[in-house]
Amino acid sequence: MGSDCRFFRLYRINQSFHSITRNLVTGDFAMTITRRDVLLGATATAALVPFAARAQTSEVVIGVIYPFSGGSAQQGVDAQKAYETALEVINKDADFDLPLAKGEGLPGLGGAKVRLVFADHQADPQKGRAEAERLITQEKVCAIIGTYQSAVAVTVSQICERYQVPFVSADNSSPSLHRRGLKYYFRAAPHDEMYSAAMFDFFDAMKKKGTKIETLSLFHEDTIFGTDSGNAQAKIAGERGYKIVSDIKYRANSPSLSAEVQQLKTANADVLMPSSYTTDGILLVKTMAELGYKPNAIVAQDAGFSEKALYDAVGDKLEGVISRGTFSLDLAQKRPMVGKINEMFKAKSGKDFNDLTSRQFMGLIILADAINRAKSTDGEKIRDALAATDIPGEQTIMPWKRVKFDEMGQNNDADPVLLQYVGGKFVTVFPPQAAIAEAIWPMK
Amino acid sequence: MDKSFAVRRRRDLLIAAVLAVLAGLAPLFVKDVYVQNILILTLMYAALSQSWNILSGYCGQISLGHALYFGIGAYTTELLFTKFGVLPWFGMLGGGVLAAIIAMALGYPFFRLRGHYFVIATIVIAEIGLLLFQNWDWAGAALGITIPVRGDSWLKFQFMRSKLPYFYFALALCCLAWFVTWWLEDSKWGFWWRAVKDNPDAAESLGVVVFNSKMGAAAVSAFLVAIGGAFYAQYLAYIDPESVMGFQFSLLMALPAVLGGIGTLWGPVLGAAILIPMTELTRSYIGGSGRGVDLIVYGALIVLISLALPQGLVSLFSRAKAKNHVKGATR
Amino acid sequence: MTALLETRGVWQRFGGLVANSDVSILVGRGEIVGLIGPNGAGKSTLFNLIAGVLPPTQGSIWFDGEDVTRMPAAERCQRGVGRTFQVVKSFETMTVIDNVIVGALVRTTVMREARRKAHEVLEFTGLAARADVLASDLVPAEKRRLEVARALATEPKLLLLDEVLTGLTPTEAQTGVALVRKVRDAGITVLMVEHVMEIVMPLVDRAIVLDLGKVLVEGKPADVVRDPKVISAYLGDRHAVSA
Amino acid sequence: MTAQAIIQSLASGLLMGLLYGLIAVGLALIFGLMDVVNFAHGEFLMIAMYATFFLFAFFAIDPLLSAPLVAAALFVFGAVVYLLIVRFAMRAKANAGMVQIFSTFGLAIVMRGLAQFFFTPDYRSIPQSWLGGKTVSVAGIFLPEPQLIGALVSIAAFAGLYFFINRTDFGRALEATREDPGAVALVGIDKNRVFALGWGLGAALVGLAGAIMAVFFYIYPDVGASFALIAYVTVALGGFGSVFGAFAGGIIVGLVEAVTALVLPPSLKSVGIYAVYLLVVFIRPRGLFGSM
Repeated sequence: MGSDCRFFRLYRINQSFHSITRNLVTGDFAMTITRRDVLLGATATAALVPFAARAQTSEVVIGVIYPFSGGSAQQGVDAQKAYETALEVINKDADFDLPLAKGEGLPGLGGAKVRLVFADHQADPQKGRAEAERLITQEKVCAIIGTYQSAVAVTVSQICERYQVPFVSADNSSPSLHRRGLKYYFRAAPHDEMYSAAMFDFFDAMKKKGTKIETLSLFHEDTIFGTDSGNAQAKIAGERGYKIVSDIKYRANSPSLSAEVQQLKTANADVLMPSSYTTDGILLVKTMAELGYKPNAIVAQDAGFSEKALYDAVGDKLEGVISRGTFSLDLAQKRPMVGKINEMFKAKSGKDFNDLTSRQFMGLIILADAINRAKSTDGEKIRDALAATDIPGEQTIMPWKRVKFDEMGQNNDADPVLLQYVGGKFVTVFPPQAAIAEAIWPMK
Repeated sequence: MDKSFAVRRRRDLLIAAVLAVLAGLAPLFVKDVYVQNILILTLMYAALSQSWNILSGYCGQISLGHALYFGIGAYTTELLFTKFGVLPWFGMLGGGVLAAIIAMALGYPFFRLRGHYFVIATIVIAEIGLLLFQNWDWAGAALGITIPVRGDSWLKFQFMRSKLPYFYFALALCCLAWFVTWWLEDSKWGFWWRAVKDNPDAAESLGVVVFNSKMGAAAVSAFLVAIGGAFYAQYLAYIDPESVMGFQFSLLMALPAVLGGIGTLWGPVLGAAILIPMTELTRSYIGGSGRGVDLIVYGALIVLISLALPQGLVSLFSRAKAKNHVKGATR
Repeated sequence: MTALLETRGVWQRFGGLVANSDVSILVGRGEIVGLIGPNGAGKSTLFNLIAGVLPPTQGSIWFDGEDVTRMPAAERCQRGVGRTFQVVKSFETMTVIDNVIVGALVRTTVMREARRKAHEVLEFTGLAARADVLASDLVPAEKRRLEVARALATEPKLLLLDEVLTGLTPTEAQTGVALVRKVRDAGITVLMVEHVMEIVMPLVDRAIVLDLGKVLVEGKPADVVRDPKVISAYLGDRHAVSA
Repeated sequence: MTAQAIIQSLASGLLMGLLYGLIAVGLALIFGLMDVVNFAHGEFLMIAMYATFFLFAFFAIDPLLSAPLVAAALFVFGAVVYLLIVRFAMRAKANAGMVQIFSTFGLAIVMRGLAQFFFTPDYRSIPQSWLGGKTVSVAGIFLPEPQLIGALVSIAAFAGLYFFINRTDFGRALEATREDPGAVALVGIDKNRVFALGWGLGAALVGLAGAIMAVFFYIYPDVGASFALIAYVTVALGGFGSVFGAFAGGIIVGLVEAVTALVLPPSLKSVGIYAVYLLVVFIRPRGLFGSM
């Protein structure tokens, strides 16, 4: 055991050195200590003398937690590019009508620059939690943003709650997340029920125009995302009188989807509604083509269906597919900055903004704006500032009415849009105020 | 000869006691919660691996499906708590007993299988368990169970920020698993298990009821692992099928024992003390790059250690002693 | 002399192959009985039936006045049947003393008692000096002796020895023979299977010759060796010819 | 459920099953030769798929043409893995089983890491190829061409393997080494060479499977995980070491999967496969055609 003790000692020394230098540089002592902590000895960072956060901070550190290895590592890599794009907008002078774009850094904190610390959660809730704790106590982040996987968001937001550090759920869409009574949880983007409601609003509108939409096939994967999405869709379908002719829950990353597609084909619903990640999305579309199943219409719950990789692989078979989203490049016609920011992102990642990366970008802007208004890196002050957020939709890159959080931390004014994949790009077809074209129905 | 044996056993116990006390004092020096978290995980995996070692190391029935028992412990505790308000302490025991019963029920057909057929059967049964929980709506299916944490309470075994109670529980569990192993090692059961592992036919001819021995090992092993699962669920305050029943847990129970020395008293503790901090630190400090470097380092280490030290790291300690041993004996 | 072991009309078939047909033998208390026969005579099968590795297709086996036909091996060991294996089956990763302790644990669950007993048996079998060596480090002759020691630790009434003397050097064989005598002197009945007649004949009180799965001849070693049926059975078998 | 739907399911299951067999046979071959289970088998498949993808992306070689190239590359790779890792794993005196499980398992992790490092974790796939997306339709039953060709390749590979093992010198050397590695040394066969070639052959077969999979499957560093457990179950079901067992095992797994999805929620379809595995080994503890 000798070697391993030594290992730890070295590690600890390194750590304290780290924190000391950081504190000297930044003067950032955000931790507060409670009496109970002292009694229990769990003083977290008690070794450091607690100071009240100071107004003058030259650097604001924000933690970013994503999967950087394992099956969804690509989402982490893409997210990193999106956040770096947002960082550029914040830290450098840019002529956009976005919060914090003009001027350098955060004026509220004397022009302090934002610094991001990335951490890998490997899609494991325990690891996400450990990383959140590390970021808060060691890296002294004043807020955390993440996480792609909803299951990880659960534990990360719990930890943030305990440490009273705001958590911005940039791209998690599970509706259960904001309903847990957490004070430090914020989501600017819509959740799956809002998305699904938009889909059904669309169906209602189409029906009024005389399109026959009566039966639906749900096709969703078996992790938290697919389950939540499937539940939400089934519920709304019931309320609005649509008939679900097949409700297929499948195992994520199955080696074959033939049997599933066969059942979809047999059910032959008016609309196929998949909730799938990229991998399964590719396999689904290929299998559908192979088994000769051409649905009337596909209305997808984003995820895989907003990924470039999916359209690179099977785009030719997806002419006319509709996916929900919160972002549309069409907005660039009305708001030129959307196109410019997209170009910035494209320069880093080689991809256009999609539904995930745009939400990530926007999430960081909103968070930084709150920190700026809080004029502090104190968790509670940032939280209050976030709660007081009211950004008009025009000052975002999204087709949202505005950004304003309800008491559960959910922005209910983030209107989803429906996008149709036509001629190799996405066209907004719903809601009418954002639409630039009529939906092509049935597809192709 | 009797003496030297008794002396060795007493020495092991003494070392364990000293280590336990030192570990117990660790929080006085380790204030960093991130490091505390690593210590807790290390102790937990040491305990799990020690428990796994009973069935797979001592009794030789290599299981790569112990995640099933881990998950059963976690789910029993949290379902009882969230649905019926049963305190986690009882749920923990209940989960342990349930896991032991399931282990024996499965053992009935499984222990007829040998070698890779057995290994694959264990993997497959844990996968089945995972899929069933993934589709069991009452148990939260994929959404999992969030454990409401309403403040610090020993009764409910939940604590907002302090990690110390968890740390001491993990330490106690690790000590328990170690002590059970130590105690059983020099007992009828311990001898039976090792005999069954080395040669079941010969064991049978010496009055060892091979089947019962395996059942006993499976029950003890599953019970302890389920306690670990219950602990993990309380610690994480959130469980879902993948994160308590996934294959990675089966592996993380086996790896420390394999690296440290399978079928040995100290192997799992030693292996966990090296492996777990290593995985955590590589992920935290080189995993953020998104380039898989942490995986390369981690995998290469597994390959190297298993090739260079097939009997595990403990063989480094015992090698010198063994040499003297042989010399003394041949003379 | 009451019989300690008796087989009554035992048959064993493996598919179409008949390994034992209608074998009835008696082993009395305190005897050393040799079970001999050419290759494929069915010795090992009969041996395994007696040890309880598998139940006979037909017939019954009685031990110490009890029908043990369907009793599993472990339970027979508890009743007092000890055995060795033709191909040695030591517990390779355990030390010599630990190997023997496994056997001793049938009679006691107190470790100190089992350990004492094991040391006693090691003294008896002349392995005491090797107690703390790993079984895998023993030479073949020692491994054979370890098998006997292990079986003795179970305090058997009947010791089944499967070719313990085969393949040893003459000196080693002599030590082996002495050990078997010593075992009998300790009051343990011995049934030994041997392929090579010349080794066992001086040792056994009685010999049973199997051929083609049947009992061919039974009697005093001196008579058996001279029996023309035995000679013809062994004829063509190079060991017998050389003898 | 119409009769046609059932037939369609069975047909899809059969085609997929033949591919499972092809994926798994390399595992069976290596096990039969030297009692080693390669826990990096899924990752072998993964690099075969990447190789096919890059040959397509950079040199526009259709997967059908690159299949032999990929198989050859995998052959070399398999032999190298044997010489660099497995050879040493087999020398372990104690815990031999553990050592080979965990050394190949560690290799699997390294390979995933390397794939992520060099190829990025992005999802790839081959959008257009001779077979991709094409389908043969017989009486309303759709038989996708990639799987159809894959099934034919699988049958051909099994037939070839049978011929190879039984009719060629190397095949006989393989068989002899498998039966008694000590004895073949006496007649001048280098055991290590035979084992290396065996690993090469096993890897080449999975390479062939990978090239065909690449036509209709997505490719990313973790893709092997989707197939690894299926491959192990396939081999164990058929009986470890039995090449024919892998063939039969694959077909059974494919059909059971298809049938389970008809009667249970599809998310539970692997439960059917696992249950059949358990059932088979409870009745025949050595699998269907296992002979050890």
